[in-house]
Amino acid sequence: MKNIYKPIPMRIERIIRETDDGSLRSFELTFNNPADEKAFFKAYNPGQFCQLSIFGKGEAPFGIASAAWEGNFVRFTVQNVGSFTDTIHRAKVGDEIGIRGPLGNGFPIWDWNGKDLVVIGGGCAFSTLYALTKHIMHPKQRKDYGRIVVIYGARSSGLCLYKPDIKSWYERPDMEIHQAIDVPEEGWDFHTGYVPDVVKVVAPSPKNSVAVVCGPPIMTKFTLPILVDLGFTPESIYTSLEKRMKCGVGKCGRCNLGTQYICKDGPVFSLAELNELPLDL
Amino acid sequence: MTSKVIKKDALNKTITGWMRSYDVIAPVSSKEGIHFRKISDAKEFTLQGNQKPNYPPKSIFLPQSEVLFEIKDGSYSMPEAPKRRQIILGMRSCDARAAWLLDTVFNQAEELDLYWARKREKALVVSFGCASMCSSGFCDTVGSGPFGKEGSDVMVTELDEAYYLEPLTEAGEKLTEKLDNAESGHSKAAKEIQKSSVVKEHTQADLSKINEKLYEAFDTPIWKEISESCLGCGVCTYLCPTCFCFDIVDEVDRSERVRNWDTCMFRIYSQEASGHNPRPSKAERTRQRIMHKFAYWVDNEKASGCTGCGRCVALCPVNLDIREMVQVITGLPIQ
Amino acid sequence: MDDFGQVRKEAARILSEKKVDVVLGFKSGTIPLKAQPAFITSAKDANTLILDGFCQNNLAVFLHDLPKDKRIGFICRGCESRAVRALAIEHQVKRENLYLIGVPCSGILDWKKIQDEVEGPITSAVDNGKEIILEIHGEKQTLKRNAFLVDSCRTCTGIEPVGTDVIIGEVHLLDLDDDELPPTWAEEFEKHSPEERYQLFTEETDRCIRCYACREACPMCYCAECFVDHIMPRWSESMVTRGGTQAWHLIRAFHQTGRCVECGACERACPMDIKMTYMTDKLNADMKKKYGFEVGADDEKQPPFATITLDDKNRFVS
Amino acid sequence: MRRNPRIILFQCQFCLASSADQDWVEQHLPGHIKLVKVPCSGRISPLFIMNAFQKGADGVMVSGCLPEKCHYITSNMGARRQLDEFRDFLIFLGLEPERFKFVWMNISERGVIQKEISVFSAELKAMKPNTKFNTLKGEIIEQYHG
Repeated sequence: MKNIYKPIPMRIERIIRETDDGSLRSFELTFNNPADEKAFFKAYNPGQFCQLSIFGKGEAPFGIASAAWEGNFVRFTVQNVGSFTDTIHRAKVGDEIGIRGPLGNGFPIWDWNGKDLVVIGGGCAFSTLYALTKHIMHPKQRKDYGRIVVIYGARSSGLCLYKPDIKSWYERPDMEIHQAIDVPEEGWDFHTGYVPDVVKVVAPSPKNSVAVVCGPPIMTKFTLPILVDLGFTPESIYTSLEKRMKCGVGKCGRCNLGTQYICKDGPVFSLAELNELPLDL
Repeated sequence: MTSKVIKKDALNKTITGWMRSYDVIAPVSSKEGIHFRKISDAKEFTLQGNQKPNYPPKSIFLPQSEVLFEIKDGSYSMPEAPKRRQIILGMRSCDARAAWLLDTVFNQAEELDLYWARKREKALVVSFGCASMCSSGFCDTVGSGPFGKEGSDVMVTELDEAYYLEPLTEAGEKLTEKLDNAESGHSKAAKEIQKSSVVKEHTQADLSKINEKLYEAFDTPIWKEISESCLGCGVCTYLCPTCFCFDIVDEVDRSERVRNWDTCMFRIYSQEASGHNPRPSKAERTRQRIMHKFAYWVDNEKASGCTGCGRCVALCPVNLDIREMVQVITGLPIQ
Repeated sequence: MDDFGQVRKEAARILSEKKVDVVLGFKSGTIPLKAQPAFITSAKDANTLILDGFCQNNLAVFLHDLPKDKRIGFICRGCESRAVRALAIEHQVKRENLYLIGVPCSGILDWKKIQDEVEGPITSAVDNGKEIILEIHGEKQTLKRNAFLVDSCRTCTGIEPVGTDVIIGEVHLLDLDDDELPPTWAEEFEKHSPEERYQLFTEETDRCIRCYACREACPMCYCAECFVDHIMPRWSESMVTRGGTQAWHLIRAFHQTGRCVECGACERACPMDIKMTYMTDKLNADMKKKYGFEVGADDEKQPPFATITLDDKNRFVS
Repeated sequence: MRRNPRIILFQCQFCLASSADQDWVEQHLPGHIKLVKVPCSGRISPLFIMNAFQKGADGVMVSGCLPEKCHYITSNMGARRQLDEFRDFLIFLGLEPERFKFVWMNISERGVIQKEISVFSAELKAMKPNTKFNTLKGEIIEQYHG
């Protein structure tokens, strides 16, 4: 019988420094035993998250930043902000970390077949959207979807994640990538300004298309009304909520919002679903 | 299911019989009041009138502090489950119903909480109905009354010279099969007591609209007014038989990962590392407690999350009465 | 309280004359033997104010939550007035924004003891200052008040409200000596040997369920983050183990040394009937014996732990 | 033979003038004595003392500078009142008085700390191991004893 609180032992395979100041690193973890790996990838869907677990430091939820086809590893992008994340940042290749997951519902990509996609991300929350984009850009998946526009904002060019991969996206014909940073820098010839303004500039067409917004609450708060003005219906706008979590499986009551648990029934909700829930965020 | 009967003086003999193959846990009175204890002698079981322990019996299935894992050099091992089966004797029907409600959280097949499930399946609940309702209780308005059947395997009604047992599940039937059957006189007397136990003046308010009314009042300033005198302590939630929030903590010195009860009435419960707190003041926290019990639970399970046991009403240090609060917000009379 | 009408009139007056925004007092409870804190904002509600032995809380605890610039009227008994003084010394309240109406106190009653004393459900309870009149199954039953007074009120030495703007009603000491009451729990505790005292301390704290009603009910407990909620470092075990509960009770009491106003609100708020005032009484008695410091005695003197003086130098070099 | 008493020594790092004493305290303390060095005795809070006893200490010794001999002028007086009262408080709750000892050092004296520690250790060895407040890793107290 599966114990929903028991972490799966995993090993750090690779550590990638994502930003110059080292505040963001990606950790690629591989499974210690194959049975866990099979079960994980059978249930995995982009947009889900895992509870990383280090004994003595507790647990914390992190979005999964890798698509299933990329390999037998799971990537997490972690920002060094507290005692738990600092412990991870000081970990070395070969160290062991426990994870519980995949948790949450993830993006309902099966509903989006044949539709255009607008992927809007900001800061380190872009990691789950990166997983979504990588999943969709795979040749087997790509033909199921129409036009894909990615808008990714960050505070500065140094803080942009997944630089090599995103640079290769500019050459791809079947995809439109817009990067933005808050303050203009020399040598930066893409958008400048906040993501909501960039969305207004790019002005993707709402016809037969779905928008996904993930970022700091302030960005989501200002981007949603712009999408609604552009003509996106509430059913076609999705966002991933962030709330304090503890068990990640809908038992401990902490992330309760209205009749839903953000960890079990979310974290991805459509704007239509969100409008039903009380504003207790 | 055939009802059974035990003579008053034969109760201790029956309990001693049960104790041979079960651990019997029952309310025991000591100088600090009544607490559930594992009894070693049938005489320790004492239950008069409509008494019940202040500390809720949910702690038998969801202990206040429970070791989830013992950590030995990196490997997480789950502690052994208690071997012997248990009888929870003398649980009131409001607490039994609470355990039934908590099953909807912890005992769902696809996401089973093993710790709760393995205790529940090993426990038989022999609940005692209340002939007269307790002063702060309102189980007939929100729950299924002083003789509610949910969550218990055998329901006992105290007659003048005997106890009338109604088995409600197969396990209850098996437990009571060796007892002698009740005659029609017993069942008639029991039905009489059960009917008269409900307090007449408690109007049967139509609570079906309670969640809509609460949603309507969600953004009004009324929450601030009713929660102004709340101290923000954990009495109402820790003593509530249906409150189940918990916190998971790593106790490094004990090398254990532990689960403790937690309460949404504390500020730090929803305090986020970024400094943001979705429920910064007592108003939001009181709103969450009441909405969860009377709106969210009703939406999800079609049953109120409150069983009307009255513990929070009786023991709140500032006498914040949940009946009065709900009545002020929704206008529905709850006595 | 013989004539509480005067107090209601005074409360109505200061509200109608806009001298204060809110008046803090008690109103009758929803169940017998209880009273609810009341936040009166309009003059006409002033007549719902009451004061009797069932008013369990120390209302000074609400001064932390109300905004600092709000002008507050406060109907306060002896211990509550001392709490306002102690809080003012620690810069937690602005005394000039407070209008304190001192009232005589006839001692707070232990409602749990009353409930255990009688058989059957209490449908109504009245405390007229001289005796307790209960109604059980329709017929009346009276109890002697002194036998049910809370320990803190029996040993209270500061019944006179201090530093108030006005005092309504004449204050007289409780006449306790006519009947021989059993010794209070604290006096009993003192007589035991060290082994028994530790045993009693452990028995009391073993029943603790960490609900922190004692902390939230105490006017002097206002820290933004309590030591018990610290994670880095974790001072006390988070669980209901002897380690966790003893650490909690020890350090909570110790933080009240020379600050506790001995109102007993912590013990009355505890749902598990745990005794704890014997600890703070001892600590305060030590402060009086060693440094001559009494809580609420004056407006400026800092509590002993907050002052560093060199004239202590021969005190510890025994 | 009874085991050696577990002693925690909270030592202000300035109270031993001679480096010989300081080295002895840092390197050559007998095995059963643990040293916790603090910048000043004013830094020791009752939480430290409680933690020491909870973790199984048989005795706690606090060594600091005499008044007016403090490297930080008056900070050694800062905690003096708290520690003294906390000691009386623990004794009130049942702790044997001999288990919690203060030693105020005159900076110029030599060899005082060694003498104090050996006296303290002998005293404690004569007593039974401490059972009071020794409560960490205890069993979970459920109001229901399942």
